[in-house]
Amino acid sequence: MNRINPKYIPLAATALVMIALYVLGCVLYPNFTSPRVIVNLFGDNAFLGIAAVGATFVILSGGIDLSVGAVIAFIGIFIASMIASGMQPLVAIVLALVVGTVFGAVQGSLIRVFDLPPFLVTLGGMFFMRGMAFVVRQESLAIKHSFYQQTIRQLVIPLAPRVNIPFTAMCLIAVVVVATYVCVYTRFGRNVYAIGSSENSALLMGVPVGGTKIGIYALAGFFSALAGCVSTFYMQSGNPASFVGLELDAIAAVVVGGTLLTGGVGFVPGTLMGVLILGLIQTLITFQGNLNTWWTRIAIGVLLLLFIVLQKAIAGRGRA
Amino acid sequence: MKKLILLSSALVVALSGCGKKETSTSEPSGGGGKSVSVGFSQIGAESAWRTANSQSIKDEAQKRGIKLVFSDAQQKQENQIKALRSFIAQNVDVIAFSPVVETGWEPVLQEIKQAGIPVILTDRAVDVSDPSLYATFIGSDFVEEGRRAAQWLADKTGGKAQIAELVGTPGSAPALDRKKGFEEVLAKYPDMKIIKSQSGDFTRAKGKEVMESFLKAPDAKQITALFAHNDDMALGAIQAMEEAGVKPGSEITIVSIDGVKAAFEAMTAGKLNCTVECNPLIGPQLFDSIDAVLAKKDLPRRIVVQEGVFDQSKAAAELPNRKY
Amino acid sequence: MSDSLLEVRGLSKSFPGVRALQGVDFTVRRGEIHALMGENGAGKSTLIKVMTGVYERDAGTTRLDAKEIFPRSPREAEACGISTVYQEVNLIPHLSVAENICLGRQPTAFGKIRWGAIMQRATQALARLDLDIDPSRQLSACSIAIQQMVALARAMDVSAKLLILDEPTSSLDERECEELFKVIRKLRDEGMGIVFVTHFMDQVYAVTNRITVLRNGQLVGEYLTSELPRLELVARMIGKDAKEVAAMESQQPGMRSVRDEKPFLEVRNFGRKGSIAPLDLSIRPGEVVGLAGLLGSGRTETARIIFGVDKPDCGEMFLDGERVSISSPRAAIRRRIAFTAEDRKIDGIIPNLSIRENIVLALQASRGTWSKLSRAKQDELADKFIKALRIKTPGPEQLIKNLSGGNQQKVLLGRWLATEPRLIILDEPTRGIDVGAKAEIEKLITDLRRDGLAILFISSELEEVVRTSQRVVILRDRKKVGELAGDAISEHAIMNQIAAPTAESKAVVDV
Amino acid sequence: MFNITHISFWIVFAALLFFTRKQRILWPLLALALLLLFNDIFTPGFFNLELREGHLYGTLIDILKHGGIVMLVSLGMTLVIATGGVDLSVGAVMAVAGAVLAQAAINHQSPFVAMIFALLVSLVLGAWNGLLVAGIGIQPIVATLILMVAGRGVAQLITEGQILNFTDATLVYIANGYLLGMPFTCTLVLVLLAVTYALTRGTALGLFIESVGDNDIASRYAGVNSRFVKFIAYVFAGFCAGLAGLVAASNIKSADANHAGLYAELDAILAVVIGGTALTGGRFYLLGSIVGALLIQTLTTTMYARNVSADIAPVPKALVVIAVCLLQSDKARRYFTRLFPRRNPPAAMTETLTAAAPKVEAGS
Repeated sequence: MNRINPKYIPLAATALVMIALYVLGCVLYPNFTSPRVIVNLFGDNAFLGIAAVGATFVILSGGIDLSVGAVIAFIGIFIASMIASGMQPLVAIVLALVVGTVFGAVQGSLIRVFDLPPFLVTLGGMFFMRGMAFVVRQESLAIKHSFYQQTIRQLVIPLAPRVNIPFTAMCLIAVVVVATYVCVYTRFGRNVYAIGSSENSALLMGVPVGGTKIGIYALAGFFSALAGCVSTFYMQSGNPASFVGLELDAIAAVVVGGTLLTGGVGFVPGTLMGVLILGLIQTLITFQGNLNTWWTRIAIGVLLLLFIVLQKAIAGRGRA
Repeated sequence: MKKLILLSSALVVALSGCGKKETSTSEPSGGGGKSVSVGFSQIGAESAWRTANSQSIKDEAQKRGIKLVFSDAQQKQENQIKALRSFIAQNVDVIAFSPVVETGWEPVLQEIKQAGIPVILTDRAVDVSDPSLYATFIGSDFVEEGRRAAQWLADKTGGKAQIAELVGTPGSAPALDRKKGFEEVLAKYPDMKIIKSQSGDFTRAKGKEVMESFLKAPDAKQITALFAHNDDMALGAIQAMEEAGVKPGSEITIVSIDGVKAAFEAMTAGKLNCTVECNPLIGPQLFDSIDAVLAKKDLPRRIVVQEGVFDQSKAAAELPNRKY
Repeated sequence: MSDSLLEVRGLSKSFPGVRALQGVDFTVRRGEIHALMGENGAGKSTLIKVMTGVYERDAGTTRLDAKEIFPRSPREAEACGISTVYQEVNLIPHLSVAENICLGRQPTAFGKIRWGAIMQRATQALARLDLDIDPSRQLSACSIAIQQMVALARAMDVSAKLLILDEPTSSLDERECEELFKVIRKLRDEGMGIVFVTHFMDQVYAVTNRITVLRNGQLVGEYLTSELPRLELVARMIGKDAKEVAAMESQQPGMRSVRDEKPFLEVRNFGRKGSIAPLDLSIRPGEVVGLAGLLGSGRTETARIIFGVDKPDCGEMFLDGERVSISSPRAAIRRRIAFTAEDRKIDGIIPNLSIRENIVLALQASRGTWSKLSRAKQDELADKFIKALRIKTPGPEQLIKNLSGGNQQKVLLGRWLATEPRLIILDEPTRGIDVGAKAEIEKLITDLRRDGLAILFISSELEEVVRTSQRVVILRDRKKVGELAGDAISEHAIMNQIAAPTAESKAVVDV
Repeated sequence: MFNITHISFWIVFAALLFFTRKQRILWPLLALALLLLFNDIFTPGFFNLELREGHLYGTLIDILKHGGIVMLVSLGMTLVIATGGVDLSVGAVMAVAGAVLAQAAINHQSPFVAMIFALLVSLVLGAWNGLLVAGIGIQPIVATLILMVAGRGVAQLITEGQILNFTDATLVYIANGYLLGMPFTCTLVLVLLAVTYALTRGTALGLFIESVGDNDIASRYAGVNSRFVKFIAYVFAGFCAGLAGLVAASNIKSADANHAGLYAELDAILAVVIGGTALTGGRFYLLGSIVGALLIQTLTTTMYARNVSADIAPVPKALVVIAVCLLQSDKARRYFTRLFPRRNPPAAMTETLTAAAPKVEAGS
């Protein structure tokens, strides 16, 4: 017990809660054991998961990104209207990813160059992107292109009879694997931890703080844009009014996943577990079938509280 | 570690408590044979109309002893899609839902089709290329509602009106269709014109705020009529008019859509002129169709909800009947 | 020895309103340890920060190995061969020791970090310094001294030509310092150039070969350590005649006698695990008790438990003979105890508030939220202390962050004097302030003592302790090791106690 | 266009700008003046004021009336931000307060009992935030995020998912009534402003809040009960949010748990920051926050008046956020002054420049 590094305790707690929720579902509802439930968890939460991975990097560096939901909505409607105006889907997706990355980089530059608080800059970013989404188009727009209606739909891995792993779930898993690799095995990833733990020290240790910071927000922008793309695969449409408040779910998932909001400690797989926990709560409430869905918010709130108090307790003990 | 165990056990207790509640509230009344289960995904609980709609469906399910899995999407399409997919996992017999927006349903509907579950749409339609994705659509004809509102207004004013319009949430089906139907009829009357139009988001607060700004424009005096896409916005606008010293219902003729109780109260008070009913009580019709679908009977593609047009003359008589 | 490694010529740097460096020349040769000396504000820090790329210079050239360099970030400086160890450990607490050593230059293969190689390199780097630390350990779990060694290991990990040590010893004890010196002597013998910044005079004479002195952003001169007597060095640093300094040093108050009163504060067997071993201490009204010892010997920790910042886990405390327990600074203030903390910036000033607000804060806090001091009363207090303490400021509404260190310290003293304390604990009140202000504060302490205050005085500078204290308590390794009173107080005696071997220190005689 | 009220308005405003030329509040006032001037020239009827039914009527009055909610919230938010924190839950607290009010009114409680009940509940919610931040020491963003997420759910539970309508004249008066020809909300804001001013400047609380926000540790060493100070700030923010919740509910004579106070937290934070209080804490400016709230509302009302679709309204808002951020950033201002050197930089600017100087040598 003493040998366990205290920074892994929140991660263990997250895993435990996740398993407990799943077992609870299986005990209460017979259909919960269906592999479809698990496939749905990954597929339905893919865009949230991808955005949360981006948020993990930002939070690891000690920042915060409130623009996530608005960027996803913007990218969705952007892709939809580009395709509607005759652009090749792949070109539109690449363009969207570039736009998202550039937007993130601009946010990062404002934060870095002018020393502005990330909270305010990304708040401005959120307003801006939400408005721009409506500038692109005021209404939702379906994507009608064979790439979407056939190619993407066929990109599945059969798991059980009539149960397929959808492309969105594959995207999520790929993103988690790549992001974990980036965190553990690249200098950029380690620099993110260093900056989040102590920006000043990182600077004096020769970490390229400026570039890394801009890179982190650019990466978060990229992941948000990717989440936007995945949302178009998921819904085959774009809607400027969608994903309001998604950033809060993403932050909640990151915190529940064991990442310290002050930065410096955290794990991408933990974030995935956090997303799955939020999804499980929602699924449980849907299966229950009669509970006001507002209980979802309350349950997430309670869970957040428990995890934050847990982190606090561990941090307090670590210091003593 | 102890804390963790405590924490997780607390969660288990909390949620199993919920679980127990479920078994007691939605127990299928023994109707003989295998009980039918229906998954219904509702948009949210954003207005009185919507809650009446939900209640009607819940009541009817209970009356017929059908197990209803009800899910509220909090206005979010992604939540609704999640709910639909979870219905598949739960193996319900029929899925019904009121879509938040028209687009974006194709993939999940395909999946439902593959799972062999029939789908019934309520309230709002969807935009899909394959019509076999749903069995039928029960709902009001929003275009028709718009037409009725325009027709009533034309009859009332003798075809002469300068109209301010409070539009619903941009991009939503009711907002688009009601506007379309309204303008269709207006085209026949050259002296009726929409001179102001802005979104009031279907909410009272926004309706009030937008109306206030209408009334402050230099050409405010020209407004003789108001068309609100729902009652809530009209009620907000009435407040704005009263504050501006404009008499709602006489100086400005007001027509709106929905027919909620508060609208009838406003009509009896002489502040609202007409509401075109948009009936939320679709429970009986919905479950009739579900029975028909399960019995493999053919259904019409479109089932229109019965609704009427009420003006001040009928309001007093109708008011006691209004439950929502 | 004329083999110059680093040549800085005509370096200038100004900040808005301040000319921090004016045409400074600085030369470091291969295989020497070069002390960079100067009072606070002399420009040492700026010079180092320009060399390490933290600041951009306005004018001047830097040559390393006869090649002109222009580092714009610590990273570029490192790439040129300049490594730095800073005063406060500037490492990443949440990462492992190994990663801290290799951060920013981890060995990679096709962009993938090779963790095995990191461990190996870290182990080697630690071995080179004869350190036995598990490189996979999280840094925050290590002691400060170990962290400082890790920082040195990190600096050594690159093939550095020039090593800059910016006050590396301030958080190390004597033994650890010796370890450090052993290492840097070894590095010197390997041909490295080392710049050593410290304010411990002994250390300068113990390890350095050469001294460069700066004053007010200008070069005073470069000297061979062996040819510059201590007194001369001090004189050059403060820009005064050597005789004057000698006179200053000999200024003895000659007032070791204390009124025979009952102690105001008395603690018995008072301690806290991990901070300070149980000790006895008493302070009488009108008495200055010096707390001497090296940094990290438990001086600040003692002050903190007396003031209620940390809770003691054993012992008793008496005020005026009455047993009390103080659980928070607020409780201490209510008992008329005051405490100026060691780190003015973190624990003392409220930077964006005015001098007036800073002065009334403690008094107001002791009165509570609801009985506000009237503005007239506040102005009166502010004026009184600005005059009495001779705070140099255009007016009481000036923000305290715009004052010099010495004046900030005076404002903080004013803050506490406004509460009319009976005991005041001064933790390094003269740290980081210029000589003139130092003398003023020393005089103030003496005046306060005459007014009947009990004073606990903590300082790293022994002369200061000797000059002002009636009694001196000596701490070492978080333990009280001795106490001197009256004429027994002398720098020599204190040093003896501090340096005494551990075995003897156990036989402590209580007074 | 050039009537008497009009000209006198601008004279008063110009005088205001002149007298505040050396204070922080100049910036938001100047921005407000520019926006109003723009409307004066390009938006017909924007400045029309008339007497209708015994009270003033016009777009300007609307701004005051609708800005009331953000103004109320921002007063509490100012104190929280000054302690170095932030309260994200105010929108949710508004929804809960409205829900409690409506539920109590529907259950035939007297209007005053209903109001007291709603305010008590919001005090409790504020205390909950205070407990998490000051008691347990959780980071404010996270601590208040909990209530932000869960609070609206609680409001929804109280209203049972319905929009609850009420008709009580007293309750309706809060947002719709007029006192001395001005909207009653103005009176409410003025009273709360006076109360806040008395609470912070009449006592030592203001000094303590600023010192805690500026340097928490040093304040504690000076004997300031920093936990208590923070706790009070969150409780007060809860109270202000509750009051705003009453206004929001009264405005539409109903409690709408979904929409009441949506994004109020963002608007309030924005108002506070525009008003000159730094997000990092320290000095606070109550009047600045009021002006900030007015600026935001003027922006929104301008959108309506100019018939700009409400959906793209966030874009200009975003630009204002970034512009305000840049104005507040010392670094950006330095860039700016380098671009446009001038002889007499405003007071705020010289202050930062001289402040930069001693910092330089601090490390040595």
